[in-house]
Amino acid sequence: MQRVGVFVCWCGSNIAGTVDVQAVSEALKNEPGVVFSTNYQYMCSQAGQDMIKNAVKEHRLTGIVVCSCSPRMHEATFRKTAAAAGINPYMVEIANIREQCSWVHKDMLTGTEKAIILGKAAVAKVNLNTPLIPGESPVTKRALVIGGGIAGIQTALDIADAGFPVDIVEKQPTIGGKMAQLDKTFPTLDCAACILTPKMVDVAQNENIRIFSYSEVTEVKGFVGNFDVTIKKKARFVNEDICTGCGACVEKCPMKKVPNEFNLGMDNRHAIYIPFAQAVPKVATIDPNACNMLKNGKCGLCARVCAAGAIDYKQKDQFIEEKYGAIVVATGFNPISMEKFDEYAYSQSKDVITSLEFERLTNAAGPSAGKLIRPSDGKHPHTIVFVQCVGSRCESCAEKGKEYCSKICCMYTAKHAMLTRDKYPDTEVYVFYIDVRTPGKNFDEFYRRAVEEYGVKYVKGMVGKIVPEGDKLKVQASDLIANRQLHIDADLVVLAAAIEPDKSARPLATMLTASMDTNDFFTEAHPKLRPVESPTAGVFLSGACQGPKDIPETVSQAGAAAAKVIGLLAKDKLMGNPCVAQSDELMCNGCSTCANVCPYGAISYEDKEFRMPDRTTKIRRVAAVNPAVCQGCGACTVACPSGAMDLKGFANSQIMAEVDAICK
Amino acid sequence: MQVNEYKPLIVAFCCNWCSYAGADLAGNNRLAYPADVKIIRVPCSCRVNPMFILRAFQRGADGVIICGCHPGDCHYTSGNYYTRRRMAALFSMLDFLGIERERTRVEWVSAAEGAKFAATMNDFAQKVAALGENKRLEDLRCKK
Amino acid sequence: MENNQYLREEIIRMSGVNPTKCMKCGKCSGTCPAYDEMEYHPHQFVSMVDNGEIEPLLNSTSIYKCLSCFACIERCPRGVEPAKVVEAVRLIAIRRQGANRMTANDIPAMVDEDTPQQLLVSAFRKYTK
Amino acid sequence: MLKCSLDKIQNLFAEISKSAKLYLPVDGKDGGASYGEWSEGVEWSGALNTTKSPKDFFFPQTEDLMAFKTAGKSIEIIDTRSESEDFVVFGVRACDAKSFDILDRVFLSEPQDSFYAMKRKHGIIVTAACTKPSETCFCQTFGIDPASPAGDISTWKTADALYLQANTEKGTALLEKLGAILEECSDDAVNAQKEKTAAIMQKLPLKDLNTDDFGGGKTQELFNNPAWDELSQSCLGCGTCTFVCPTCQCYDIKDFNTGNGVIRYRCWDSCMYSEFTRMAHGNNRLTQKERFRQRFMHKLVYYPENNDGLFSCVGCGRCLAKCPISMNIVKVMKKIGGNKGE
Amino acid sequence: MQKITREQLIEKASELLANGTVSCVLGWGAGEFGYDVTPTVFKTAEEMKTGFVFSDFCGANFSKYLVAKTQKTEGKILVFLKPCDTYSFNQLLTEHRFDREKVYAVGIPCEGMADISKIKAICGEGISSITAEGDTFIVTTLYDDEPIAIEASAVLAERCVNCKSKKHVAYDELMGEDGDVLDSGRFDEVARLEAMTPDERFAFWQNELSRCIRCNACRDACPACTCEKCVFDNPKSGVENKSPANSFEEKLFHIIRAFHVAGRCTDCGECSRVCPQNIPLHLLNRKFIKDINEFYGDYQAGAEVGSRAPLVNYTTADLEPGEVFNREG
Repeated sequence: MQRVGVFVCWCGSNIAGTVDVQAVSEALKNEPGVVFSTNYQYMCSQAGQDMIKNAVKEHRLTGIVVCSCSPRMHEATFRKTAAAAGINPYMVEIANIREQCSWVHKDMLTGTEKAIILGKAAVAKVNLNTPLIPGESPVTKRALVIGGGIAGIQTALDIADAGFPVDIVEKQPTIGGKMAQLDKTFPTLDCAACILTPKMVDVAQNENIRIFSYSEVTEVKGFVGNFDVTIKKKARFVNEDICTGCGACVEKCPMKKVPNEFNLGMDNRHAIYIPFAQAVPKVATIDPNACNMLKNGKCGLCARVCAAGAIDYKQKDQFIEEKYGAIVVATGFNPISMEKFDEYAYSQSKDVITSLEFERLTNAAGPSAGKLIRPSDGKHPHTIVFVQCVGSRCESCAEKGKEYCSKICCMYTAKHAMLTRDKYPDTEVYVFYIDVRTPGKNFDEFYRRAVEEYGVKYVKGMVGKIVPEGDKLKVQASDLIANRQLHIDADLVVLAAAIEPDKSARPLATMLTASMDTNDFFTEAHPKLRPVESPTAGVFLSGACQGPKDIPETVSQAGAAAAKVIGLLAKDKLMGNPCVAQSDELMCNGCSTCANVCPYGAISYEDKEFRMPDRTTKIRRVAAVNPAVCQGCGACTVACPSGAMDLKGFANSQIMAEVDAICK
Repeated sequence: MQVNEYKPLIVAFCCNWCSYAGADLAGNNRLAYPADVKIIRVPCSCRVNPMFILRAFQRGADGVIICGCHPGDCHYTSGNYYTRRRMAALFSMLDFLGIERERTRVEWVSAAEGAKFAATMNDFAQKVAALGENKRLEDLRCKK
Repeated sequence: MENNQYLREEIIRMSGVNPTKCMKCGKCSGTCPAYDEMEYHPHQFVSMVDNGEIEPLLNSTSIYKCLSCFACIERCPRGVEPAKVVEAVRLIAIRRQGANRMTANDIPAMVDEDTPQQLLVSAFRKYTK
Repeated sequence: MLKCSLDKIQNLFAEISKSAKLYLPVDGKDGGASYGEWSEGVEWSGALNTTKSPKDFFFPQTEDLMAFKTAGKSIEIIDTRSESEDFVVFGVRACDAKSFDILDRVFLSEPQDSFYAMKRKHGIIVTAACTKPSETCFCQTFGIDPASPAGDISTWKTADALYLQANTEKGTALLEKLGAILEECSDDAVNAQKEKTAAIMQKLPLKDLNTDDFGGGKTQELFNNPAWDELSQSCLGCGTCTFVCPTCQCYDIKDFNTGNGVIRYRCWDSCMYSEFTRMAHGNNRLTQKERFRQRFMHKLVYYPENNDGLFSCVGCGRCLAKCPISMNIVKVMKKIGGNKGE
Repeated sequence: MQKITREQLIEKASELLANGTVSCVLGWGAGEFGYDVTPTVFKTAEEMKTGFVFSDFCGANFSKYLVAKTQKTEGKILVFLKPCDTYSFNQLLTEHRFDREKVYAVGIPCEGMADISKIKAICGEGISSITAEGDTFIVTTLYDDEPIAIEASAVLAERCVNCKSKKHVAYDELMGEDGDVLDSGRFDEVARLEAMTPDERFAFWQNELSRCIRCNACRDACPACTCEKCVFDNPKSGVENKSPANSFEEKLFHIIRAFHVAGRCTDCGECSRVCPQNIPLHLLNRKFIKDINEFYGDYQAGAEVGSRAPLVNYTTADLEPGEVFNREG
């Protein structure tokens, strides 16, 4: 049995004005377990707190009930008081007789009656309280960044700069991501390669950073501070450590007709290839689907020309297991497929291209060496039509498009239009838009320059259909301002395709037990206050995997995620919330119902040996809650039919005792 | 006892992050609601076990209301979605057994909705009062 | 004004279209093959109905110019379905008229080798109560 | 011997219920019969027996024993007992009538159970002879003649009349009150019925089941019989057999916290339950096999050992009909006793 | 009338026992009267020849026994599964209640099982034999010399009248042909109750549940109720009780029991089959199933292993508890 002390606060006249505090403290004296009951003007004041501390000593109290303002106000205060008095802070319960009693009821009699009942409920609960001690867990001081685009690169660099080791896992043969494919960047028009490749080199040279390129995460176990991750290093058939990236093998490779994914299939590469000149790591990779040697054992030319002897046709996928304290997701985005947009004739005409393809066409390292040409005939295009919001803000057909705004298209389209007009003044450039969205520093100015200085023709309206006819593209569109239908004979059409999260994100989210929205973007822990954290502790978000973002935003979020990671890794131990779920192994039947509802993946299962009544032993699967991960919502406690799962601090018995006290 | 004196006993389970704070805000703004509403704080609306609800009715409650964060706003990301399903099923079952459906309710009240909290409680108390005492889920032993 | 409000609700009910979903991109009008024939264009139908400006639509021949090809419905990124709005406005107009503008008896005279049968069926539907 | 023509049987019931509450088997909508209070228009069920036995009248499933009221830190003890009123349980079969002998030995031996004793004192048992025993019946195994039931009053129902005969003072007193509805008669019709029933008894599938291998003193012999494993393996551990059994008499005493005090009550318990006789150290029978064995050893060995050879089973057949997996005392007797019944 | 015979099953079992695939057989053991079968473990073909039975009274669902039996048995257990049993089998696997590797499941077709209480309602007590001839049962009694013929379809168990599926969703081997998922009228009775007024529904359930004797047969027979310790047996749970002390306790037990199996209940009907008081408990479970189907889309527990039960799942667009009632006409 507890020895409970009850302390009724007047809160000046805030409580005492409508609640007879004396009557409350008298009434609660008779409750089971209560050995001391008093009231005072300001319980939260130093004098009030001292009163509690003295009473604890004098009456050997084991539990404290404070009838006062909301626990959201002073629960922490009184817990500290209890700790100072030498009892466990979780032996304190607050009866909210101000916000939920004296302030909402006018009549002294009603207010007092209710305050007594709320006090009784708190006493009933505290009688069942047990001392709770927050759990501690160590922190592995290493971070994992999944994805090696600009988001991953920036996060890794920032974490490494703070002195913590970081590993980057990138599924492509090189880091760099989408930014490496871009030509210029808005709104300043610096060349993407010029600002990105130095960072890639930094990554390569940073002693704290390891790059696992051509690799994927295949399994994640553990929890914040203690993740166990398995990384699959796909066989690239080239020994990374020996390859110098000289490119001799690439030159000699006879398989020359492999569509080059870096240039979005607009030209070809060899079966052995280095994606681009500044690739990091700059090592060759053999495409097993294209290589004759790997397919039917005939060729072996590259091995013969490789001076370093780096070619290894027998290389196997390698699995690496590593421990991490924090994981950053930076899986990025892709443009959506244009196959289903029949009206824009993307599948019918080579001269209807996406904006990313346009980037490659204008890039000096691209398939046309930076010369803007029509992909169909290599001719110089004169009339160019840009169509915005292709698949963005598209609610009607979920298979085709996305309901959200892709955010970056307005700006890059303005950039493309401007650059085209700048380099080829003989062109006529139309941009069809629904809205031009330019919230960002120097963004609107940039767009206006395209119109005012470069003479890009912005048309408010949408393209309804495009029909290839001869070597022209018949573009039919509406001009809403002029209230007319436009018919343009275009040479080239550029579609601003919506962007979507990378396909690898969904299975990754499952592995990480991190939540996602219906569009497969990772959900943040709080949309305003915790934008770079996933609800799953220890998992952080960087870049477009969380939502559409441009480069400046991505980089700032990458830095923010890094700061959060550094904050976590800087700790030696993590203190948990002690009000967490706990499974009674003797009652648990291992059915996994609780794990299904846990938003944090805090519940795992283990096979445990139990001694049975008939002196045999039995191995049963039982749930184990990781207190470092559990946040204490209690969803599992209701999902568990046997009641094996209970929540410390809000136990079934405690809540039922409160119900009983209120209803009697 | 006169009929018009009858005051229903109402148990309100409020999640710590939104609805309990909403109730506090109602207090801050001095928005009155019947004193017969007694609040029990739970970390999340998904902590509310159907057994607690039946227990309250057994012990003499006339109405039980569960308040949580608005769907999508759950502090624990998905707790209130489970509440929504569980309570939809449970309340439908109570109705199936002939227990008045107006005695149970789920309401989403955010920390900013003090006025909604008070209005909800006033409305609920009134509806429950109109039904009269809970006879169908009571345990007469508790009346002794 | 009240009448306009009534008509607006009526058209929304008849067509099942929610004009507030329109984001005014103009793709419907961009794709419309009868655009140049029409005084009011598909996107204007949606926006004018939403604003309760229905009388001008009722008095315009545009309601008969719509081919009901449904290209606008197919292309609309928001699923607004302008053709259904046009159809609803047309129905209101037809209902206001005393007599049918075309009867079954008129059809035999129109049949010739060049006129597609579907056009006649469509016309019959459009010009009849 | 007295008789009452069947067309006047409602008058008979009306007359009985003037002096005491009358309970009799009535048909339920679900097809099963159960005891219900008679009031005008309530018909006596033609079913062979009720699902729940009439032991409920004397040893109810739930029964308040006393109450405690708390106010502040004081506790008041309230005696909730009150004098019972007279009541008549009508239509009890011979097997169930015999069950009261078994229950009496438990509850009426010193120290007497005052709750049970009170109800026995006020309850009048009117039995009804069986004419169509079922395939599940094996009362004759325990020496019971279903055609000659015991009780305060025995009755026989024929095609046109109900024959009555008082066996005890209580029974005689009740019959005297019924006066004009009854008329004196010979016992020819009853004897004829008894003969007919006896003939059917010879056809019952379980007629040869006997208790030769059971009874006091057999503990050592039977306790470790390996067949218990096999017999108990399908037992689900539910309490159906116990709760439909007319002779099972175990109960648990529990406190119910009302919020303002405590109601102490007793309720039937089942030795098949894992929580049965749980004590501070835990449970004494830890596996379903032990619990299963206990139930049958008690009925067939321990009880007769302490009660002059009287078995704690009356062969009513309820458990045979109701066990979800059809494991029952007959199967146990045949297997453990090596008695194949043929 | 079952298409598969006792002899075929014994032959199959003997073969599997002989070639060492399985070490024992979980099957129906013969009883005293032809209709009372007991789940029995047979270790040899000889045991089966004397004690095994397969008839129109083999309705009992054995899936639950696998939880305990797989723990105790060396080698594989052969179990014969009727289509409806396979759903419970899968559901138990979903909840990791037994090791799939320790079971050899043979799917057997089922033509619907007979309900002995329905036969007794027609013929009365004192049944001395029941023989199946085609689609008819010939019943003889201890009293009448004239045998009574009953159409098998007239005495089908409730769950078989409303059979939801003749398709096996789990097996290692199938005997006979597989059937299809059926369009049953199993929710009709629930709908009939839903159409009543609340007062009528209350009266209906008050009457039904008042018969409850809390024998726990419904729970203990239920393949979804495999908790190590049920809350109603656990003194620490606060709701433990051994008796239906009053109408509240009756409701509490049955509401919570139905809630705990909601979304996990395969609608096998064991609860109603075993109830000694003939309470239509399956209606409570079906109410949950019907609601879940209507609120969240059709879901059949046990249709596949590993599916996530509706009450431990959600979508952001789920209907509100308050809308549950508005949507009814």
